[in-house]
Amino acid sequence: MEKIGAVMVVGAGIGGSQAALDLADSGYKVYLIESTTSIGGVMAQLDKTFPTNDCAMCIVSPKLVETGRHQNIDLSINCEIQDVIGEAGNFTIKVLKKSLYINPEKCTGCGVCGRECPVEAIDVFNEGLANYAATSVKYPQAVPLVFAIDKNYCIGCGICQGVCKAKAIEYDRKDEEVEINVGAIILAPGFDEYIPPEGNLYGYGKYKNVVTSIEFERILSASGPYAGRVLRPSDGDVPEKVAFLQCVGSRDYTGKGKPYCSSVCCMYTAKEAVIAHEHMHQIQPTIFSMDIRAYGKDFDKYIIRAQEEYEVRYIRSRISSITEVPETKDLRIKYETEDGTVVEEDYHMVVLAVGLNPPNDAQFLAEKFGVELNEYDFAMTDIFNPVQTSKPGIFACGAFSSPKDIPDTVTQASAAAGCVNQLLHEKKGTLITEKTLPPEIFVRGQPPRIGVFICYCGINIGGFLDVPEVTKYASNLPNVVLADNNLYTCSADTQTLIKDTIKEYHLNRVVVASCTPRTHEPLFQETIREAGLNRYLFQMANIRDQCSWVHMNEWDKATEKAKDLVRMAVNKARNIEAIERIKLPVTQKTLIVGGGISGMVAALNFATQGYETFLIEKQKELGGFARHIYNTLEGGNVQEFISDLIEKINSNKLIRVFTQAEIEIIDGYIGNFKTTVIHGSKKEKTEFEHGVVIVATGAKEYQPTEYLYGQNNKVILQSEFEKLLNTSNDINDKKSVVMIQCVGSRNDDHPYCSKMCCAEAIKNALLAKQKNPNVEVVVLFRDIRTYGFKEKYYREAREKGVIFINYEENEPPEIISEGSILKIKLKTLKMGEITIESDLLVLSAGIIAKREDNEELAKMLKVPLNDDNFFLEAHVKLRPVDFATEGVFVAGLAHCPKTIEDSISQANAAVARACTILSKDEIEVEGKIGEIDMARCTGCGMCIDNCAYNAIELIDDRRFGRVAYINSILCKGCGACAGNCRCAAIDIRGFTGEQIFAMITGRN
Amino acid sequence: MNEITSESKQMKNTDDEWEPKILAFLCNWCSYAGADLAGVSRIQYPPNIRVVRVPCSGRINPYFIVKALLDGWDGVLVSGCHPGDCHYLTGNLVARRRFGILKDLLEFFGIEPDRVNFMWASAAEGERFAVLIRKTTKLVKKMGPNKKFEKKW
Amino acid sequence: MSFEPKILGFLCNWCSYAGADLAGVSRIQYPTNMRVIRVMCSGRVDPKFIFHALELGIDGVFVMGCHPGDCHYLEGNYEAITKFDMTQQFLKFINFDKRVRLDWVSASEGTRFGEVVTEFINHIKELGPSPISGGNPDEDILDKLKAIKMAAGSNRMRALVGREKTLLGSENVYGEQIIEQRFNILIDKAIKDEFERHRVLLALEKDSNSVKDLAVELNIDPSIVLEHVLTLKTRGQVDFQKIKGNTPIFMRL
Amino acid sequence: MSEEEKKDIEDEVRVGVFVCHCGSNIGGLIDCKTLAEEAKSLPNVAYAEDNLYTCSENGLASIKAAIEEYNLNRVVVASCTPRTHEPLFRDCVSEAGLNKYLFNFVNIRDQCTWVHQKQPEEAYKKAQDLIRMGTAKAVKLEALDIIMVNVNPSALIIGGGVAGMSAALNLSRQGFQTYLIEKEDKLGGRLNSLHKLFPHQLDASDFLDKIKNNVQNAQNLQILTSSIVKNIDGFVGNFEVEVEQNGKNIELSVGAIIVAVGSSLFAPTDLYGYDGKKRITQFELEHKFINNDVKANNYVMIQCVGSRIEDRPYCSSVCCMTALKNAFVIKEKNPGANITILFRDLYTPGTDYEKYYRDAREQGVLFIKYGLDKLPTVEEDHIKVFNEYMGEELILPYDLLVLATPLVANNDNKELAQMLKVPLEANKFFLEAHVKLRPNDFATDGIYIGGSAKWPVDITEAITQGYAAAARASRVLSHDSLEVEGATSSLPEYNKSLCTGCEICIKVCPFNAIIKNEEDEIEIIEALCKGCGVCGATCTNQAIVIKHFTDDQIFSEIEAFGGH
Repeated sequence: MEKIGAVMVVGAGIGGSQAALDLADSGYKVYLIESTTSIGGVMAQLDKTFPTNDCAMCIVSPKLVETGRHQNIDLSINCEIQDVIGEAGNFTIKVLKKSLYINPEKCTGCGVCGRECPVEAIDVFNEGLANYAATSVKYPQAVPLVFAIDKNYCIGCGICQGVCKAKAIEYDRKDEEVEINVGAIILAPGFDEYIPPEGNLYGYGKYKNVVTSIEFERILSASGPYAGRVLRPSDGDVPEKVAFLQCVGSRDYTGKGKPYCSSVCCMYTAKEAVIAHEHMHQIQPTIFSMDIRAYGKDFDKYIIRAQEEYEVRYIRSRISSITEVPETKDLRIKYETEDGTVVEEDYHMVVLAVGLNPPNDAQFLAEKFGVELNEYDFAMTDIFNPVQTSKPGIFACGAFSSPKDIPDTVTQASAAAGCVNQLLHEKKGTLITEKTLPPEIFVRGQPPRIGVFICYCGINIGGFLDVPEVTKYASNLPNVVLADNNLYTCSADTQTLIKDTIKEYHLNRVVVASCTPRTHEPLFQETIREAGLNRYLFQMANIRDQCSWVHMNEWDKATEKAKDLVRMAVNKARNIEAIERIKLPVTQKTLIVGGGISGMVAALNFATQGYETFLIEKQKELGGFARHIYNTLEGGNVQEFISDLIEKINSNKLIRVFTQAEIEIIDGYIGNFKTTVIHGSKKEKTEFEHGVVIVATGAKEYQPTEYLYGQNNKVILQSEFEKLLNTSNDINDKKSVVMIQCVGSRNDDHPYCSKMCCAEAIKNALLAKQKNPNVEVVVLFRDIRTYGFKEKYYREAREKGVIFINYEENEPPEIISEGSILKIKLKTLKMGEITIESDLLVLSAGIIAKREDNEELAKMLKVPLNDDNFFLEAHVKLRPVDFATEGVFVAGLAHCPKTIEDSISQANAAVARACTILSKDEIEVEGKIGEIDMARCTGCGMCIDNCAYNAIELIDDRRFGRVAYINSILCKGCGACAGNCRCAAIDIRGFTGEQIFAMITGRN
Repeated sequence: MNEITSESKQMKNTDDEWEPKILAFLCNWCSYAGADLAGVSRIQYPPNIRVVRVPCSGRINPYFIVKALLDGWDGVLVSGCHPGDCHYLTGNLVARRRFGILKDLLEFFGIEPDRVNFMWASAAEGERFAVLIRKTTKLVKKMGPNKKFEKKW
Repeated sequence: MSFEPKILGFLCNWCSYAGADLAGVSRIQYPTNMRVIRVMCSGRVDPKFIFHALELGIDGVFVMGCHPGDCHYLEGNYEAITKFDMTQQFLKFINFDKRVRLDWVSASEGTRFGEVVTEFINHIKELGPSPISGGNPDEDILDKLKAIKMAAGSNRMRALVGREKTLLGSENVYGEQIIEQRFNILIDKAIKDEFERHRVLLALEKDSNSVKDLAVELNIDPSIVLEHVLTLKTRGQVDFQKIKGNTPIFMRL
Repeated sequence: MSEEEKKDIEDEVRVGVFVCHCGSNIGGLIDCKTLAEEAKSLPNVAYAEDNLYTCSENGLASIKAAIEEYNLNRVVVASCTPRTHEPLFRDCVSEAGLNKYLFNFVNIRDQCTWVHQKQPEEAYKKAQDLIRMGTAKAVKLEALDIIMVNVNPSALIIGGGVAGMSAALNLSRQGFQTYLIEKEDKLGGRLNSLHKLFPHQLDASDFLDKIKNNVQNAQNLQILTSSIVKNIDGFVGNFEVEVEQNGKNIELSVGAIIVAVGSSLFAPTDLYGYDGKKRITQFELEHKFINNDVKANNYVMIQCVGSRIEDRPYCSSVCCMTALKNAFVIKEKNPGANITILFRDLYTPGTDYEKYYRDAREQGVLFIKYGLDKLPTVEEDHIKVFNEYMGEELILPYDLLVLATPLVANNDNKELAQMLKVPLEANKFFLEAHVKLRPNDFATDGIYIGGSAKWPVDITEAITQGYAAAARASRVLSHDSLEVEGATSSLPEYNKSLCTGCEICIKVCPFNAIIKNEEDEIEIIEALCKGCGVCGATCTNQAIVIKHFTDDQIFSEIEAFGGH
């Protein structure tokens, strides 16, 4: 069967959108199928994201807009999967596009229909905390901004059809069945949160002031029902004492909830507590939790900050029931402290940290796509490739395969894209379309001939200010050849009109006064480009979102303001110039630094796609950190996996491996790097060119100095214990093994969690018990972090008799060596001081960064490290494998401690990201960038410090001496340099000083 | 009844109270989006501001602000992403440092400190944006027209 | 002196007004309390006329039209029914629903006209004077009536009532029949919500206030008041003013 | 509005009040003189007087004189009822140069003195209130234009069946240019497929040829066959119709439209083993008669097949007679044939038809009643039916089973109804304006209906209705122009910004007087508006004003009554 160069992505949350973008950018046609009426998923509902407290909407919405507008992405909303046939490389999917009853081609998203709709519907996006009209969008920034009629609520009164000036309402619009032919499928349906059932002990649904965490998220959100004020639903007061209950519906063996750990609740709860306190300082959050599972990058620091800076109180206790105080609607919580005393406290509000369930339609999807689900109804995935489902050609990413947070989801999304690349690479670029455009008209030097188009936007502008008056005013401005107004300037017929007008009047600048450039500028730019004008010869005045809508009762003043805004735009337009986008060629070769699992997986992926790959390993042999690992907790044979990888690498002609290698120089930029490597025992020098770099240098195990390690041979590391278990029978004559967790982790020197030690300890404890059921295994821990499905093994270990004892950071166990006997003394809260005798003490040593190596490489690549000397990605949430420096990516332990599966995902993700560059022969870079007037530059170098992208350097010019130079490929056009330049030597194209002055001075 | 409502819309603003004109520089990714959200949510605020969109608050040369004041604008407002949210990673931090100094300098010139205001508003903070505009307008209005740089020919 | 109620009658030109004339021609005697406003059709009687009359302290309002099916304008009296039903539903909140009546009198029913008018006047006499008539009106009821008048005049109520007849009588825009029960639930909820919302609005017009105090003042559950306040906020009628202690204060815009 | 009328509204409001004694009808009970005196103190009242008979020559002269002398621009007469006397007084003020809508009537006789004869004091108080209210409204009255609509003296008849042809003949003979359009390629409609006509066993084709001949030779009558209506615009007197004939468009301008599209046949698939051969419909039987193709000896006919059931609850009204008629035809050809008619109820109204039934029984046709709960069951060559009278099951052998199926509404009725903006009833037949009083009108002026487009009818009824519709149409067509009500609803310029365009008004207007025009604005066609005011009372944003009964006017009446 012939392969198809198209991919279907099911679910358009952040994961689905990322996968779609990666693939679309790499030359595949993408069909993005969403079941609701807008994309963005749960992330769009969030107020802030941990651990950076980034505003979720701010960071996600540009991505969504890009997804919605991408030429290679065919986005369909309100869809249902009907039928799937075919196999890897060639699937045919029947999709039912359910009617929105509104023509998306005609809907301008103005929202008049919703305002006039007499029926109130439940606002699902705001989790039922507010009402909405039956005709609505999910949220104001929704993509695509198309209204839909909720037929469940609509009574068919017909009012919206009357008020819609765009004539977009079509009640007789039918559902439509389409057949889509693709080569691969990515499933990203996300999750559904656990909703406590009726009669639950928390009183959810009965007590008004008990809310779920996702409801609380909307309460926190500035765009939520309470406009970001934290209020309690019973009476609108600010709740001073807020209790957060962890593990609601997770780690629950009673059958009411789910047995696994939902992985993200500890962190989002901490975030919600912090944000609540930040929003309203009087709020004192208390978090009731079992273990605090802050296992991700920089998570522990966040928990510490929550406690220290935001007065978040943590209580280690699991609450089983809540009662309401009838008079005040406060909530009474009874709990047992760790020392056994029972305390009763009243809270103003309770937030339930509900777990992540598989999507409600998981069974349905599994059946349709023929993929298997695991015991919890999440998608079953390959043990060493967490995005591969049980069916070849179908991949899963995000929370569909297990509960996970945003960066993991985004990584997996890219990883799935990476795997698709591997599968369909030969069909890359076969199904995408490119527009043919007329040659650009040369306008430089011509006097400006400006056309102004002013939009009524139905009644959205025309109803609140005097559009004809503004038009008249605009027509009298200097250089304005023509000013016209339109009912909807964005409608298809007006685009034709604009093009015709440009030709008829020989316009060389176009100004549109309508809505916001954030959503509509690309459309108009495309239009004038089609008429032969450079797309930068366009300017927009926002007289709707920032004028008519916000001054609805001030006709005259709003008209005045609109005139000013139009004049300012015209003034700027007079000064704008055509801008050429720079194109540069891409070297279709790759460099991977580090030959561990991540590096090898990435190399193989590249090679499968036909890219020549250079793999550099510092050691003599490939394998990296994983060489010390025998099995994974879930039972995967790591050694076998590695040797298989190494064999494949060695037999692949496109991969060139350099062992015992070090990088001497890396030069260049995206698409055009040049690297010199010194390798082999003979220190040979090799130089080669490549287009991208993946950093996969890994990390190392902490070598403890504490707990008598190195002094007593009964004290060993977890990795040594694993070797002992797997290569000898020494365990059989041991009576007692004690493990200490968090050795070299979560302390002042290494304030992060090493993520895998808990799993490793449990894995080895179980193996020890298996080999010698009589051996006593004691695990001394601070928090057991068996997140996700690993929780099962924690439970198994306890059932098999492994003893878990908690210790506090400030009171670590004390090791006493008495001859051949090791004694471990420990203070516990419940049992007081205890002493355990042991004949083997196993230290779970953390993972630490290779500091010197990383620093050196970071400097060469001009990429940053974090405080712990791990590599710092471009954006914690949405660009987890990218660096701010384009063309450079990160994977594996070099980024932060993680499991083997995660490393593999990241490697594939990095490949997918790299492919968005490699798939093109040449790449176009942003045109609105900085420019240096060398005659003015004094070479002070201030701008270099201000540039976040390392785009500026000092050069020695033949005529001007030492001056700054902007690498136009790296520059993003933020203008930080220009704003700071003391001699006004830097200007930003498209936002030049001259243009901005024209706007300012246009006042009178 | 109908007549009254329709009249009020068309009613000429007869009170001659002075209304300040304020120039607002908004960064494209957060504050401009926040201002859009205020519009989408129909949150009403005074019509005194005129917006100049810039890619990043870091783009704003202090001279733009001085120039605006020279040109007779009664107030200038600069709004960017919250610290840490910058689309360009650190642009707003650069801006913050710069404006700290500018404010001192303007004060030294004898410009009332309230004439030039800096603030943060995210893309989700439509309401906050409106509140800040109300506040700024009130502040500038209280100070009266900007005549410091008025040229008398 | 016995109580002589003030009663206002809206009579449609073609049936009821003619019926009243016939009563005159036939010299049928009935009490004098009703004053008549002639309208072309009972469907012309905008609910706001009725609320306005009651607000002025008039003790009873009688709307009369042609018998169903006899309307000179085909179906105007059916429109009158839907509007009147809503009016009466609203008036239940202040126990005024019995002070208004809708009845049919044809051009030939002079006797009947006398009878129904007499009956209505006696009925109002039994009810006694309107609590908002006279020099000392019941402020609480008056406030509620004002809220009712505003609520019934809101776009939403007028839209729902305006479409009621068509939606229930024939089919909606999808060619489906709306189940009467479903529509009634919807309209009952809308009436209750809009009444309460406009009470909140009126209360905030007098003075800014918190949800808790509004709840006490209006005797509505605070959680519901909060929902109403938020809905009014999205409509741009109400906003946060400040936070006093831990209690946000809302104001009318 | 004429030049001199303009002064009415520009100057200050000056009301004149005239209180009529009506001999002793009013003056005999209450003191009209004092009433008039008191009226003088009302706001804006410039003059008041009492007259013995205001409607007399003297009274009218007195009004005119006062208008002149006191420069009055509003007149209130308190006397009898506007229903009888308003036109008189309107003419009177109009003769004195005032717009006739600047007059207001107060009824203090029929609804006051006559009905409160034993309570002079209360009646006096009531008259006081009524005059105060009437004057308050008068103050707010506005001059209104009088609207005339030209009438195009031509008509369009849609449907060339017997009803349509009758209407067309009638109108063309009256001298109106008439267009008759027919969907099929020949005139005649259902008549084309009939064999004989009951109750006189006339030959259907003879009858049809005669009427067709008349139509084809008529003057002023243009026949368009193979034509369908594509679009209809306009209103009474001025319709613009777009007709498509064989792919080319024809534009017609007419003053009235008659809908005579008839009905369709129902195919009883899945009922009683219908196969079109051995088990056929009555219509198919007639077809066989025409082709002389009927050879059976044992006939069973089942009535009400597919009608009077839940899906199609109506009686098709022609089937009983059709069955009888065909039974006669069979008997005539083959007197020995066995004919059994299974019926639920036999509808043969009137003397002729009932006789027809008796004759059939006399000729030996067997009638058996069946019930809905025990339907006849059809086997290959016999039929089982439960005889309700005998209480037992009968077995009837048959050679030909004939099913009486109903006439059903045409599939394209909905399309046509939408173009005409007229309603359909539940079974998709056209719905007349009033079942009893206006059986051949639509609520929309200038559009009429006849024949089985409205309801299944027989030939006689179809002809009657065709003539009736024509008569109704000629009522409009015989005028050069029509004066329409001036007190209409309107969407004044100053309220346009309030209108959201929700179209509720369009939907509540029974006269289709409100449309959305090409500028996407609500427009009220005054020629069609009857001024009922429902749209104004419904308008969500209260943008529509009902002229002469404005909110403002009614509020001022209410307030003049007052409360406290």
